Amino acid sequence: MSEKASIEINEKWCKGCEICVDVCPRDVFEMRNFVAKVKDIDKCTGCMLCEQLCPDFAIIVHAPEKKKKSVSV
Amino acid sequence: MSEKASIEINEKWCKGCEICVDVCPRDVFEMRNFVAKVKDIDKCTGCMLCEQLCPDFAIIVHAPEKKKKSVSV
Amino acid sequence: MKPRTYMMQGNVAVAEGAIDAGCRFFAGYPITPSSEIGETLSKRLPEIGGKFIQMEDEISAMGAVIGASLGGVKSLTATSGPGFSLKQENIGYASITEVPVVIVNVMRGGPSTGLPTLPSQSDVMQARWGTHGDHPIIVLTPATVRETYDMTIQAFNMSEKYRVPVILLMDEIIGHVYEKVTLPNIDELTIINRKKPTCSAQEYLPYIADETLIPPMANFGEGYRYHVTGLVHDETGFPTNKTDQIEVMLNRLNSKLDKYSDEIIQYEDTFTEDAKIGIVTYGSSARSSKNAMRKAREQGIPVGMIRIQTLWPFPTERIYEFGRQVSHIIVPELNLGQIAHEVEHAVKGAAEVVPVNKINGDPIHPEEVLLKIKECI
Amino acid sequence: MKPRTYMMQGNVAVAEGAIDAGCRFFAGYPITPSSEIGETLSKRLPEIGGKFIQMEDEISAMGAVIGASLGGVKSLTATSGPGFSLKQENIGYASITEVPVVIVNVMRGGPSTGLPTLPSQSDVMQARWGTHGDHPIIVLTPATVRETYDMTIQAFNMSEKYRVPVILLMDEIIGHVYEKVTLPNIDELTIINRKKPTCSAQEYLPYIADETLIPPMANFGEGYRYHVTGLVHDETGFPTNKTDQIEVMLNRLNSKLDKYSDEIIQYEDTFTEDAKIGIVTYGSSARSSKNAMRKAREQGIPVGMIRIQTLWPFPTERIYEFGRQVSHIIVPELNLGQIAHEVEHAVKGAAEVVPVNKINGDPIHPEEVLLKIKECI
Amino acid sequence: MDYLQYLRLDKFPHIWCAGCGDGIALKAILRAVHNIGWEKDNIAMVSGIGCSSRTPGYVDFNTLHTTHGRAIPFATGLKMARPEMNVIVVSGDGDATAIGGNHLIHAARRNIDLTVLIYNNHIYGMTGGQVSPETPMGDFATTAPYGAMENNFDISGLTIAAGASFVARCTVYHANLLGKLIEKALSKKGFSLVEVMSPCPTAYGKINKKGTGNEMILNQKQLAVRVERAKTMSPEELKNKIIIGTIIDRELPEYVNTYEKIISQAQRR
Amino acid sequence: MDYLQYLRLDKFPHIWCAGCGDGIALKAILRAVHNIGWEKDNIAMVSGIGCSSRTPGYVDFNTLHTTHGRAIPFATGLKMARPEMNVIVVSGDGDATAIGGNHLIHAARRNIDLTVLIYNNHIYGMTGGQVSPETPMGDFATTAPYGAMENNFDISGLTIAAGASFVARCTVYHANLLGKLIEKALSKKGFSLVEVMSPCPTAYGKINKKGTGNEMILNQKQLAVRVERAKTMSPEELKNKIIIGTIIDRELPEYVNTYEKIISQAQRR
Amino acid sequence: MSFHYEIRLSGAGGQGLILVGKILAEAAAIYDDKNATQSQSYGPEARGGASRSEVIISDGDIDYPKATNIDLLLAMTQEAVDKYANDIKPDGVIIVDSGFVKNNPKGDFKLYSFPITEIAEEKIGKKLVANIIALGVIEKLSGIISEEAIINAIRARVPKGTEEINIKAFKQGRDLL
Amino acid sequence: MSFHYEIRLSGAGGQGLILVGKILAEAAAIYDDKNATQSQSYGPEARGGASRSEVIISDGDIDYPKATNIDLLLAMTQEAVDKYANDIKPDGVIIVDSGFVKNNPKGDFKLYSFPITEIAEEKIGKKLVANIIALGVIEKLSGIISEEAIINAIRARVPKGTEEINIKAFKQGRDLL
Ligand SMILES: Cc1ncc(C[n+]2csc(CCOP(=O)(O)OP(=O)(O)O)c2C)c(N)n1
Ligand SMILES: Cc1ncc(C[n+]2csc(CCOP(=O)(O)OP(=O)(O)O)c2C)c(N)n1
Ligand code: SF4
Ligand code: SF4
Ligand code: SF4
Ligand code: SF4
Ligand code: SF4
Ligand code: SF4
Ligand SMILES: [Mg+2]
Ligand SMILES: [Mg+2]
Repeated sequence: MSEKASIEINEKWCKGCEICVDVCPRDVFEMRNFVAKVKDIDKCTGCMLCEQLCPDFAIIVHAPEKKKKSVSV
Repeated sequence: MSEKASIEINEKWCKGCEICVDVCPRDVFEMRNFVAKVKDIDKCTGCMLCEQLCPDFAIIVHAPEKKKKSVSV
Repeated sequence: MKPRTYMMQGNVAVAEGAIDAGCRFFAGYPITPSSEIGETLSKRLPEIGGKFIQMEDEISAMGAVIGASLGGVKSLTATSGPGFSLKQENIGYASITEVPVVIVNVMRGGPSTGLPTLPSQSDVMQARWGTHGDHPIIVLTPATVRETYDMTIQAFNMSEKYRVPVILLMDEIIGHVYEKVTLPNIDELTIINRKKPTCSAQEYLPYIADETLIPPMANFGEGYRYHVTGLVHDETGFPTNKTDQIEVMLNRLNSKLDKYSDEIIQYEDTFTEDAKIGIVTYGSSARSSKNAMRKAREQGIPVGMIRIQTLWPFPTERIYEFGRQVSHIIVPELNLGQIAHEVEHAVKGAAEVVPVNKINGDPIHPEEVLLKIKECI
Repeated sequence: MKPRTYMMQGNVAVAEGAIDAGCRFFAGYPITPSSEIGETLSKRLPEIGGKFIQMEDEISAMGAVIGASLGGVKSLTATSGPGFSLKQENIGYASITEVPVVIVNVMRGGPSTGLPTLPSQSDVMQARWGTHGDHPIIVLTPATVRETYDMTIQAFNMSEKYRVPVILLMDEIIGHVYEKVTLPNIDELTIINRKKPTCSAQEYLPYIADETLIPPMANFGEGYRYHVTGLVHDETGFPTNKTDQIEVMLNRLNSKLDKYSDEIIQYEDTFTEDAKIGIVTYGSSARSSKNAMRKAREQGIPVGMIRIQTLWPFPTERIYEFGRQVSHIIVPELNLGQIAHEVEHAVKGAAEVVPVNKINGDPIHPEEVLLKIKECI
Repeated sequence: MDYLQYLRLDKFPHIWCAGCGDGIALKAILRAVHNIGWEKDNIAMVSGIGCSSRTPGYVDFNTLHTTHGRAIPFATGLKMARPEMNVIVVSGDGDATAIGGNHLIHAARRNIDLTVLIYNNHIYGMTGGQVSPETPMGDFATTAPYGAMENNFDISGLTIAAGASFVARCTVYHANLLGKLIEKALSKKGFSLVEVMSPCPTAYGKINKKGTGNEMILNQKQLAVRVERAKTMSPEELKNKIIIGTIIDRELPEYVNTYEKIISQAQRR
Repeated sequence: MDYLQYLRLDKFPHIWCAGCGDGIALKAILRAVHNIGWEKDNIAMVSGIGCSSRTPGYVDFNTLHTTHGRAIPFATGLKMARPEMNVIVVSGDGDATAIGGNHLIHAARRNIDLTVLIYNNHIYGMTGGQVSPETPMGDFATTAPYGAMENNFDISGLTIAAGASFVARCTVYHANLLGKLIEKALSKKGFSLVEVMSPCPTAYGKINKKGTGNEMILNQKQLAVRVERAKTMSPEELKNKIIIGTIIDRELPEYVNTYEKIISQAQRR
Repeated sequence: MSFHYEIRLSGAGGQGLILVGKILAEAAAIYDDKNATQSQSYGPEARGGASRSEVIISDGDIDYPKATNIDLLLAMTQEAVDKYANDIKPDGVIIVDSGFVKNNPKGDFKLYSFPITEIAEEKIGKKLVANIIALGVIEKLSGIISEEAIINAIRARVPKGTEEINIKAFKQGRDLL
Repeated sequence: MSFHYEIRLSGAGGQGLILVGKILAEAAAIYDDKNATQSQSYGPEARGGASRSEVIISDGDIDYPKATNIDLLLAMTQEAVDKYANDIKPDGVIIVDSGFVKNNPKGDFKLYSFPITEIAEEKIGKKLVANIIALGVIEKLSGIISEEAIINAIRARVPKGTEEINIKAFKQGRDLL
């Protein structure tokens, strides 16, 4: 796994609730056409908050290797 | 009402449970032929315990006037 | 008085009918597709001094309406299949204690959770036999929103008059359709209230009836202290185990409605005079059937229809006659032939009974009935 | 093996039959006159590694037996009228999810609390129609203690084979009478267990059936993970709102028993070959009737009797035939004519149906049947 | 006082067994009613099914013997229809806490002005001695031949947690106190409950070798500890004791009252 | 972790509304299951009826969607039939505390080894927003047009009083903690319960002007107070707060286990 | 239908008449290899009040398990004898406990009256075994079940440890005649 | 049966189509004095998923309250148009929201496509009023209900305070044609 986080959004499942937009501490998401999009992946710290809080299983965060360990899931 | 207690036992209702015999502090009752009888009314203080505890509404205690007031029912 | 014309949903018509019938207490538990009845009444009842309570389940809702009715307040509960199953024990209680109550069941697809949002007419037999033991019951079924309003009032009237639980059995289509209705003025309505005892409290025997077979009913709290029990009781209202008393009690209970069958049993004839092919149906299926019948008549086919309004007691005699008039009786219904079976029983082999059954969640389509009509020629 | 001859009560015979059928779980709630079933099993089940639980009410008892059966353990519950009413919602659940369970109702007088200690046969229609929606169900009714034992085993067998709730409907007389019985040896019994899937877990579709119409059933925890719901579902077990899928599912469900009616429908003919007067009856009323029939035969009256063992599905065909053979069919039963109505339906007017009804808590007396027989000559 | 004025004398002798505590409890109720001075016409007594639930049949009030476990819902409807009526529910441990447990906690939650008396005899008396949610663990019953395997409810704790205004417990032996507690309960506006420890020699005493009714009642004398004293005792000391007295007495909004306010509000609009 | 391995992917997207908390709760369950390492074959998830009760349909366990309010009895039977199975009940506030309230307290009393998750959204979501025993007094619902008139249950207090071994509460916003609490609950031998505060924007949020799902979830951040901190706060300070964390964790005899012992005893005789 | 004998045992709840019925039926059916049924009527739900137990013994099938034509009636209370004396068949047998039955019934039957409960208390020291004393009387008077069969059935049915006292009571009953 | 018109409104839950149905029905029935029924289909229990509302307007009795022969279909999603386009009667009218319907159906009907939701957002500033814009289109295209009746019905049915914005949206919809 890379040093950098990456995020997959499943647009078919996203219902546009904007929770990810609101909860991400680094303002990584934005809404476009009623679904969430990654606006700026570089800011992502891989904290997993968005993944845990997306009610639609629409976000998968691939956290960077080192960070991942510090996150207890 | 008189100065002395008097006790009515309704033998038709008495089921012979012996509670009155057991609870009377003055040993006023006895069992005869499976129903309760007053053995010695003179001992009765009119404390009402037997009346309150007879499950069959078979005992009525006519407590002496003065005592009655001290018994809160 | 301003004209009472509205676009109204069937479920709302139940609520409005109940209010106009004098109902001032509703206890229920939400369930699709009946919830609008309670929702409407939760708003409307307090406005007119009545009370609504959402109970913890349907069993308690049924208990609460019986308790309130005993207190002298006309009471309603409403539910759908799963809740109707739960209410059964206490429906039997209302039946044996002769406490007037009205129960609405807006039918959805069953069994079990089934098809919660789709129409069905499959609780017809349950409405008659859902509780244990032989018992009297009246079951009415409307086909339009206006009739829903009227029948709700009738249900209260019958319940009060005969001291019997009355079930208003609707299907989801009637419960949910919005239709234009013009309601009668309040002062045009006939409202029946329970007969009260005229004797003194000392003389009052709660379960002794004159030739009407319906004992006068004292409300709790009005000075007539008496005992009400779901055990078989004698005329004093107290339990009995004596065969002769049991017999008197249960016979009156189970036959009291027979005396009034003429006024209880209602049905609507359309084009039956000259009919050679018959339709017997009810509720929303009657609407499909009417449509089909019109089309058939346009094509010159002599079809006539009896729309049953009182499902129970069943109009056996009328159906028997009809069976002797026509060659076939088509029975469209949203179940597997519950009323068709009863029609078969009634006609005693005189006419062929042709069920049209549908349980896939779709209403019966007029074309489906038309097809059957044509097959019967 | 030592001969298994005992004085045994009907209710105890249910318990022993259940154990011999392989039942290892009982959930119930006490109610007269069925309580001895649970009492016996509370003692007996742990001795053989089974479990008994007294639940908080009948609703939960019904839920628990379905849960346990899904876990692969044959399960029983027992009750009487009021509890039977409460179980109805979950009986419908067992029916639509096709989970095998056996429910005993030892009938007492109704409606409501009614006559808790007195015999009755008045839950016959409820056993068929008590839950909402069209649904498959089997109802068996025994007339002796030995038959109670046998039928309990049969009830389990049918339940397992057809994946349907089976109701053993007894009356208080059969439940409470002590009678001499000689039970068969365990190794002589036919015990049927649910058909398990032979396919892999990946391929398993819980509600797809071959021409047997009965889908193989995987138990929870055995590697076949699937979904069970009381909503109408498709072959995968998941809810569906699609009319075509609903139709497939509900049609199979409601017709699967038809395919096996020959093996499900049981009745016993006595003296019917040459009968001119017929009796159709069941349960304890069949004992009174048999006694009456013997006396009538002694007097040279050609009476014959069909004792119904499978109340539902109803033996319509056999009764129809019988109706064409005899002039009258007398139907003694401890209710107001529930089976008489069904007999009327079946005979289509061919014979006169003569109900003998009794609801005063007394059993039907042989003399009462004899009287009717004589009236029919 | 004269109990007989409140009774339906033609129904006596009552059906309860010799030594059953239920008759003693009934007397306590009547003393309470008498002391408060309620009119018989304004009292409704509602019960479910069970030995205890036979009580209403004996009293000359408006009496309602409902279905098993459902007394409280019936009483709820009646109270809402007739708020001026004093509604008393009499119930058994099985009736109130097994099949009727949900209604009990919901009535407590609503804090509706009912008084519920639960006659706790640790058993299903009427149906012949099956285990109840109040059968102490290890005790025998016809459906607990190996001893009861389940914990039992602390009825007071449960109803307090659910929201009751007033909760008390008493033995029938302490009949005088019992009458006073019932009087307090009846007088309380809001949901009130008194758990009445009532011996059942027939269905519970016998199988558990607790002796006859009189012995069981005398035994209560030994076991009872006043709530005030209990506070000074350790859990070990309190083991198997019966704590008697007022357990909670608090002010909370009462349901029917709240509803009446809503009505005037709705009607003003 | 990979949630998808536990899901029935062909059933997605799920039926829950945009912003509904139920999906977040489901994720927390899956994390807990994953961390404990249970086999999917050994897990049964049982539910009643409601939005929350649709959960089992989405997970690749043995799943059982029962009747309204009755999940716990079904789960009880299943657990007794298969003691080795891990049985999880998912329920709504209406399902578990209204119609199913009795089963909830009885399962707690028996201390049977089930884990019950109650998604508390203060409303009947599935049926379109009727009042629930968890609707805060004064809040609106389709059957509470004048505001809810009844007190609501403290679910934790009630189940503790009934006899539960483990009780916790958490918001979906605190998803990480939620997962851990569920993990604790699942690991507990005995009756365990987690009350999951899950926003329902559609049926509760809208009518009560609480905003959309994201707003409601963010609001939980403001309202939540850890159990440890709550102990240091006054009742006034705690008003309207949501106390999150483990509320009770205690050892009590577990029912199925007790039963197994009785069986060996009975068989030895 | 050669042999058919109907017994009704009546009195109050708690007098142990159901047990007597079961012993009689079991003795006849299991130890004497006849057919037998025993049934009983209950008061409200399962408790209290009047008690009635019926035993039918036959060497054929027993269609109808309720007594219709009673050969022998045991009545342990006045209420019982008043209620049931009429159901006895001509020349049948009635046994009453004279301690409780003060007004003897009149009719076409043989009446036997003994202070059964008193004897139990005095001779055996246990009021409770009155029922078993009555059983002895029944055995002797009916003559349809062997003594041995009844003793076997007593052993099988009474609580462990009370076998001997019960057998003593049974013999005491037999000896009354 | 001279005049009979069937409308189906289809899309997703939350798009407000039930309201449109009610307004249409009420306009026709109460303000235009015709007969009308409105019915709808629900998803699981009362929430979520696809939404369908049907309005039948007639000057005679309406026996059968479900649409069988549709005069006008509004489809606010692709799913809806795919599912229902076939039910339209020859020469009927289909209106789609081009923002959601990318593949236009083909057949014997008149198709009108507008970016309804987009217009709502852009012209009115509220996505939520897309349904009312569609109502305007329907009114204009069907021509069976008077504008005044609809405006009256809108006033009666929409939440207090939103009357004007909704009427504006309605007019916006009419102006699309
Ligand atoms: C629905 C229903 N289930 C079961 C019964 C049978 N039943 C009658 S009373 C009773 C329990 C009585 O116990 P409790 O409430 O403790 O009262 P007690 O007799 O001990 O005073 C039961 C199970 C019934 N009447 N109705
Ligand atoms: C016996 C019965 N009564 C009522 C219903 C209708 N019903 C379905 S779900 C539900 C309530 C759902 O509320 P909750 O349990 O809080 O779940 P949520 O939808 O809020 O998650 C009701 C009343 C039913 N299905 N069955
Ligand atoms: S992982 Fe954390 S930082 Fe990255 S997008 Fe998600 S919430 Fe934002
Ligand atoms: S939280 Fe999930 S569903 Fe909501 S907007 Fe973000 S990706 Fe879409
Ligand atoms: S009143 Fe007191 S002293 Fe007198 S008999 Fe009764 S218990 Fe004994
Ligand atoms: S307490 Fe009452 S019933 Fe018991 S023996 Fe004394 S008088 Fe009789
Ligand atoms: S069985 Fe128990 S509770 Fe019932 S009356 Fe007898 S002693 Fe009282
Ligand atoms: S109605 Fe509420 S609880 Fe149900 S899915 Fe929508 S937001 Fe969730
Ligand atoms: Mg009890
Ligand atoms: Mg909820």
